[in-house]
Amino acid sequence: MSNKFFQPDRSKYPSMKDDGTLDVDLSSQKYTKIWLGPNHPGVTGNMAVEMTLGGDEIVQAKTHVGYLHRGFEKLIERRLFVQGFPTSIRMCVAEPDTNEYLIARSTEELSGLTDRVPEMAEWLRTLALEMARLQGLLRGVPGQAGTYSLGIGVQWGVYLRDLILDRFEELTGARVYHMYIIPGGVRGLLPSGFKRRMEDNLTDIDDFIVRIRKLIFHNSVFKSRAVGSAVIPKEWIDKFGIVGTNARASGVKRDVRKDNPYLKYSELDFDPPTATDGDVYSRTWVRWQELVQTVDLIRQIMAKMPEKGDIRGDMPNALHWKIPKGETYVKLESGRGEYGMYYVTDGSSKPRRVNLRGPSYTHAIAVLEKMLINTNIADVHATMVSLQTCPPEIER
Amino acid sequence: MKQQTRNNKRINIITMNIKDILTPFTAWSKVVQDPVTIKDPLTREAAPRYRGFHKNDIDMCIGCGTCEDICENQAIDMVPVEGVETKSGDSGLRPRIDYGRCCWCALCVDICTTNSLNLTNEYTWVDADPEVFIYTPGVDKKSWDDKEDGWQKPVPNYHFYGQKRVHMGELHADERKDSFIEFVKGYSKEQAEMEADRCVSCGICTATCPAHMGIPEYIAAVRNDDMEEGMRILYETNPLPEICGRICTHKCEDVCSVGVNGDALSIRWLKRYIADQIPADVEKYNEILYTKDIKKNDKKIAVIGSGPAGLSAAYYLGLLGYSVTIFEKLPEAGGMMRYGIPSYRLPYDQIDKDVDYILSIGVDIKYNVNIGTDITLQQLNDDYDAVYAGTGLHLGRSTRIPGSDHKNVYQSVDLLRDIVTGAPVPVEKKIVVIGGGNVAMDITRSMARLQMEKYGEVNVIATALEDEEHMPADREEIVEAREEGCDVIPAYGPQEVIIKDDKVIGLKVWKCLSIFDETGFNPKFDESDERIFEGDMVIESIGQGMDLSYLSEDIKAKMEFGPRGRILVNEDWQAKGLPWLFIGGDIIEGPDVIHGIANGHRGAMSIDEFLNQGR
Amino acid sequence: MKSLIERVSTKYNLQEVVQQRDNLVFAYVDKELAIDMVTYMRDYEGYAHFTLMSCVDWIEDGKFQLLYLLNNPETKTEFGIKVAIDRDNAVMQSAHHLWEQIWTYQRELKEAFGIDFPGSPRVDEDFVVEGWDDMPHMRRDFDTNKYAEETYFMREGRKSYDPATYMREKLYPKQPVTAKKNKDEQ
Amino acid sequence: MTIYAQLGYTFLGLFLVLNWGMLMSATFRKIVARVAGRHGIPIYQPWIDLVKNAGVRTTLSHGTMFYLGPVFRLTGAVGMFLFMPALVGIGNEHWLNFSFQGDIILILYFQLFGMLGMALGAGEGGQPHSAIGIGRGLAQHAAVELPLTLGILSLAIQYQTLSLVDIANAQQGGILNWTLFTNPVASAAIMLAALGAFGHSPFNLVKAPNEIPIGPPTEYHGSYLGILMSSGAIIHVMEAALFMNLVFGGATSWIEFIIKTFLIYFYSIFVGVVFPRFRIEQSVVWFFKLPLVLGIIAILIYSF
Amino acid sequence: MNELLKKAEANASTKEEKSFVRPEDEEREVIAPDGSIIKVNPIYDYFSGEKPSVEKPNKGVVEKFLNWARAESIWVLGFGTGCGSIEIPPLMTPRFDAFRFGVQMRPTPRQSNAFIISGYLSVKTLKRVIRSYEQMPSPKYVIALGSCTINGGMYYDSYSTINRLDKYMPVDVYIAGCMPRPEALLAGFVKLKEIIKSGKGEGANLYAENFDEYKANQKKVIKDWNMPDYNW
Repeated sequence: MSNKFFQPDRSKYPSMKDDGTLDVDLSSQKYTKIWLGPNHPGVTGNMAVEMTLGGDEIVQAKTHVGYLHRGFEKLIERRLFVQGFPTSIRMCVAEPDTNEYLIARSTEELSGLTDRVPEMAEWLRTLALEMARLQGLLRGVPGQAGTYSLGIGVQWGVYLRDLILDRFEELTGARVYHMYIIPGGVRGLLPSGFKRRMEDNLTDIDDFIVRIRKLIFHNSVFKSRAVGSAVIPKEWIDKFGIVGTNARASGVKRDVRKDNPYLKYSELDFDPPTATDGDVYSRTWVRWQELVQTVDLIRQIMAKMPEKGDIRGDMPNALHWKIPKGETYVKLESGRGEYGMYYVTDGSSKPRRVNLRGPSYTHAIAVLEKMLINTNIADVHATMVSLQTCPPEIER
Repeated sequence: MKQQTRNNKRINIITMNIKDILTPFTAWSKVVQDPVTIKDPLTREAAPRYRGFHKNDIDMCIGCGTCEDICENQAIDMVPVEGVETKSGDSGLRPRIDYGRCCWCALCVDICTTNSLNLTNEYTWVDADPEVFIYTPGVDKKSWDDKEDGWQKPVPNYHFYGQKRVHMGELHADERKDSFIEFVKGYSKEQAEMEADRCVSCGICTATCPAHMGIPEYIAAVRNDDMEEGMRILYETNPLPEICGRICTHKCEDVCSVGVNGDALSIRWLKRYIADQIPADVEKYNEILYTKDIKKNDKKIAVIGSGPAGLSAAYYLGLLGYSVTIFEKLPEAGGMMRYGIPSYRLPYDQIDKDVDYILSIGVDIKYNVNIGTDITLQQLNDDYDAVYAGTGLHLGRSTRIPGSDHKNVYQSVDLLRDIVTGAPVPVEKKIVVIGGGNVAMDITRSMARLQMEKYGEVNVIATALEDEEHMPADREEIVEAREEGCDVIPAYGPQEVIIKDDKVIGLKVWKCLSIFDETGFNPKFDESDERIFEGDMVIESIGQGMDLSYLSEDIKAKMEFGPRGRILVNEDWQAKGLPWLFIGGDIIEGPDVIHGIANGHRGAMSIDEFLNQGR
Repeated sequence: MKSLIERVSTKYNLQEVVQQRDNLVFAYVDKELAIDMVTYMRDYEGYAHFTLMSCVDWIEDGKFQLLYLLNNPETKTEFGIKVAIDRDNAVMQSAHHLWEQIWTYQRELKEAFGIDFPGSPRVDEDFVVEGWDDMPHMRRDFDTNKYAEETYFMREGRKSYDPATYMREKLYPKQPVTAKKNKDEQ
Repeated sequence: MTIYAQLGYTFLGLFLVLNWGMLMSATFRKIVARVAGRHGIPIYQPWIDLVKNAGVRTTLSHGTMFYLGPVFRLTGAVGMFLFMPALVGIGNEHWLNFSFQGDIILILYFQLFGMLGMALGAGEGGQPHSAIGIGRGLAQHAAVELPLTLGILSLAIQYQTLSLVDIANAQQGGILNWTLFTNPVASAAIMLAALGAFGHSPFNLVKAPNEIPIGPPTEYHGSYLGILMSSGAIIHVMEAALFMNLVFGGATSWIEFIIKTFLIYFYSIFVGVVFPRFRIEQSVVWFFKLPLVLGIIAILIYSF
Repeated sequence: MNELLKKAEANASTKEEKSFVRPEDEEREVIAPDGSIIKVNPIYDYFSGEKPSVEKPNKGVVEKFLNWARAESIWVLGFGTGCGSIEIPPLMTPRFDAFRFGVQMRPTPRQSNAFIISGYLSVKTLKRVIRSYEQMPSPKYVIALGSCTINGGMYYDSYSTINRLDKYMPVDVYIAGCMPRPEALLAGFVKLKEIIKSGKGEGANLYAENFDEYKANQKKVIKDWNMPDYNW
């Protein structure tokens, strides 16, 4: 679908000045300003984009965050090392387990007790992380079509995600905030029959994967909306610090699971999918492939993991755990990209500083603001979702 | 599926073809499938492990408050509830949970020392009134109280604090049974810190400890490696840490909340660890404990007996500035601690370490003074403002069975004292000990050592009325005695010392079925199960009596006595009838060092109050 | 990694170099050299990916510790460049020209710690909080609990008892404390 | 037939159409729900919603036109009904409503009238989202109108009339007499335009809640919304009836009316469920491509 | 308040233009629950433009019938204020299908009659929530999810989140949990229906009656009252 006829000459559009202000005189009445969010069904989470419009197109966008700010980093500074993990999991609700892993791993590393984490716990952590990725993708892949109002896929996806949440519930005792990965290990073995039920669900998901491919990727209207929309050029990757699927869709293969293997990923057989175009379609396509891969990974994990084992190593008493002064940066690959935590201890029983580095920090502010310029407002939501913005990890 | 991922084949998307228009319609095939909706979501059961609402078995719960400590949201309050009494080992408090705070992390369940607090998998609680969401599980009845499923403490090997006690190094039985060298090695720094780390700082033990020592606080000092602070905490309530650290009956460990589902904390060994870290240097002690210059007042106190009660009273009186003089009958201080406890358990230099410090704060001691003969009690009353008597139980009690008056039937207290003073101790080849208490074990093991020295082998039988579980001796004492080759045979009652040719040849015993009935002490025996324990000498160790010979008749006349000759004291430890005489220690509480120390402390306070009444 | 550390150490006079993991190094650099070094690392050592900019408040030393965490996608290693800046006069040279997203971090740090980055775009705009009139909220001396108690409403009717204290009141209210008294006097 | 009897029949018809419209929308929501794998709303939900909306206490106004917007919309809907023959054929004269020669033009006018009224009202609401929605709506309407009008024009040439009743009556007597078969090109143009007229995906950017919440009706609430809902129900049936009369041979009984309108409406749903929506300029371009070309061909065929 | 407003205020106070302000819009002082006196300037502070008025319910059967309809047609504002909103998609999708219960999502406050406060509210969001709430037509209902709305929950000590929702707006139903499951949320809807049917869901009127107190509480936490030019 070429719309060349409708592509105006944008050279006279205002651009952003170096200091971030816009070369736009709002009082000239040439531009309108509208807000997308925070009360808006199209916004991922609770954030706002302040858009200055010239007609139907955006001349300037500003991301406003902080609606979900709870001051986690401050709160964790007030909590014991063990108490930190229930708090941390709420940092990002989309893939909560990643936060837990980061805080657990940072704590273990700085206290020098990494070796005490049992093998079984490592496998279970890997499983939990992959399940978290799976449930995120089950929402995310059809969700991209959902932004163009193709709601059916979302409905299927959320249903299947719910099945995975059921498995989570069985394994961890909770649906969304699992609080499963605790410093030192995990909080439960696989219940009996778990693998069989999981396999049932994976079979359903296999069916879903085929259906969703037919529904989305062979859909002329979806293609006409997504192809060529919101392109991330390859040279932006380093310039903006773009990671994860967003980078891989532009042809830069970066995946922490491969680059700096953690947990059991070095024992698993997978290859991160990539694409070249860097547009919405490519990002969705990469995510779809990742969905396929995650299902495969979960099968691999369940086949390779031991049947029995300890779930938690001997750790210091939860009430008096103290960690000597030190700092570290631990990262993992979440569904949105490199997800890291800068963790500083000072010898007391509470962390000195915890700083979460979510990929959305870059994607939803610097990249989004840049990318939205000259887009139609109809595409804002799709762009946002295709970058997988998750506001809580920006403001924490 | 897999193949597609691997090949990463990009489908051709640019050309718009008819396929791209038709394939999406495949989605309509779903219309003939049944909906996947849950029919009745309102009654849906959550997973068996689901973390729903709390329930608490209030009979099992001991109100240790660990759940409150671990809760990062301050959602838990410990509150008194009706029907639960505050008693030793149970604070009488129960957790009340604020569901306006809870985040259902279940850390409270994971750390619960008694496993009484659990989560059910019930999850629906809707109300228009926000005030109802504070409740005490187990007390406020809820519909989910009887639910079985829900979050329980994960298994296996999932603990928030160490379940296993750090092993205390000991000399092996073969090494120790021929000498009186102290066989418990004491903790190293790592061990002590590891053991201290297991403490959950609940403080339940403090109430049970007769001296109400600040146990969690000094354990915290061990954790923080701050021995001086630890020492200060110890001396707040206990001036004999070295001694207590070795031979305390550690009632605290019985109620330790960590011990409910694991090994109780070795509170005693940790106390010993703290005391051991400070060198035996009174200067240093004075510095740490801020007792270098104590303001003296003009009051004088006499203390009779330098046992735990006497020393404790003297120390605390000394701290308050009184001039204290201790009168000791024996040549060295320590009382029963020195003369009743064998040195493999409590070496003399450790007694000296504690005693020296007490003396260093200005307490005077007079040895070999026998009240009643050398100086009368009345004289003390005249010379001093108050008198504290902690005279202890130094007389052995006899079983009064036939043959017990034979010369080869001994009292354990006498033998133990003789071992210390160096008096000759008769050691026969085969020895039978009657009694199952700690003193019985002491004499058993001491005799075993002497036998080892003399004959190169151990042949001691210790027998007790009580069965294995109910023997009053500490468990480890019995175990160690057995390790050392002694034969501990519980649940037999002595009936007769068999004497042949004026020589003791054994002890006849019957199987004991029960000890107490409704009338009190009234043992029942199975006469058919009769055994004879062979022995050349018999040692009776069934309890001690007090020696009240220092009380003159006129003083006795003023005092009040209870059943079985017990001295009656009021709650301030004043002897009833004699306001200037304060009595404490074993004669009041029975044989126990920590009770003695507590008595001494409280006696000292009472004396202080008594003397300052006029002010 | 080792050769890199040696090379950079001498060049920029690094202090307190800590190799936390095989692929992670933290080191202090002088404030004046920091931006220079970050640029050098980006342009010559392949640390082209900017991961994180963070700050730790070492209130005892009166310092803020700024961190520039760089990632080398080729060697898959990370280098944390730390800068100590004065807490009372918290100003740092802006690095917004190096990577496009850094101004966001600087804007956040301005708000959360009160560190100024002159010249950084939109550095004075509110980031996560709105209408904040207290001290920057991530500073250590800001007591969030106190603030919350004063500002927001807590539900009344809650009272907790400490088991040990409660048992003391119930079971042995007359427990004497001598040594404490003595200690207090001295 | 007296004018009063005619009025009576018309009101009865309006009542039937209103309820049928609501039932139909509920049914379709249930069908779509089933594709998604769920049960969906209770079938009587639209009526409850209507009562609920009538019961909303707060009534805010942004001016006269804000009031009049829904009224215009309702007028448009009722106007479409008034001049639309519900049932045709022999014996159904009393269900012809007020249709007369040239009523197609009037119906098309009322179709636009409702929309314009809505646009004015929503514009008065002062919501930029409404304004954006209006802009999009009118643009799309214009794009839809062109192939639709061309198709209808082709039909007018074919049947030599602008009376809907005549066009429908001309198609009686067997399925092969339907315009669908007699004039497939024009039918195709009309039916493709119908997709736009129904306003379902992929041509529903006007009210897209994901992009702008939620277009023209953003500010409307309570009774206003109730009026909008009921006029929406009527309009949907009427649009279907229009295409039924134009292309599918009209209806001779209410049963036939119900089946045909249902199927025609279903056709738009059938497409809408599986396709995302176009951006507005894409949808305009889309209508200017195939449907417009087909419309022109249809005209050409019958012009020469 | 932004600079412009301050300037305008300063100008206004110098001249005697203040008399043009309607009496109910004049700046006044109200007493907050903690005893402190707070200045309220209705023109700037009341987002809805004017003080809401009590709208009396009808009498007898009519109101009962309307209440039944309101209960069976709950239109929820699609404003995900906190983490609990992650459970809204499952609720509206095949697994739980809240549509069966007459629950639907609406994208604009004007068309909604129920507000789900899905957990914690940061002060920044609270401001928007209040505005949305005031925009909703009466009768309106508030469902509060989870611990955070009852007594602060996990974030009881956070400088950024409020602790008790009922201090800032009337709440009809609380659902315990962190976060509550969709099933519990459905149970909440059932409870809300009961409340509405029994005629107790008069939160909107409660808000209008105690408007000054609610405003005083809101004012206590929301320091910056200047609303960006939102339009929804």
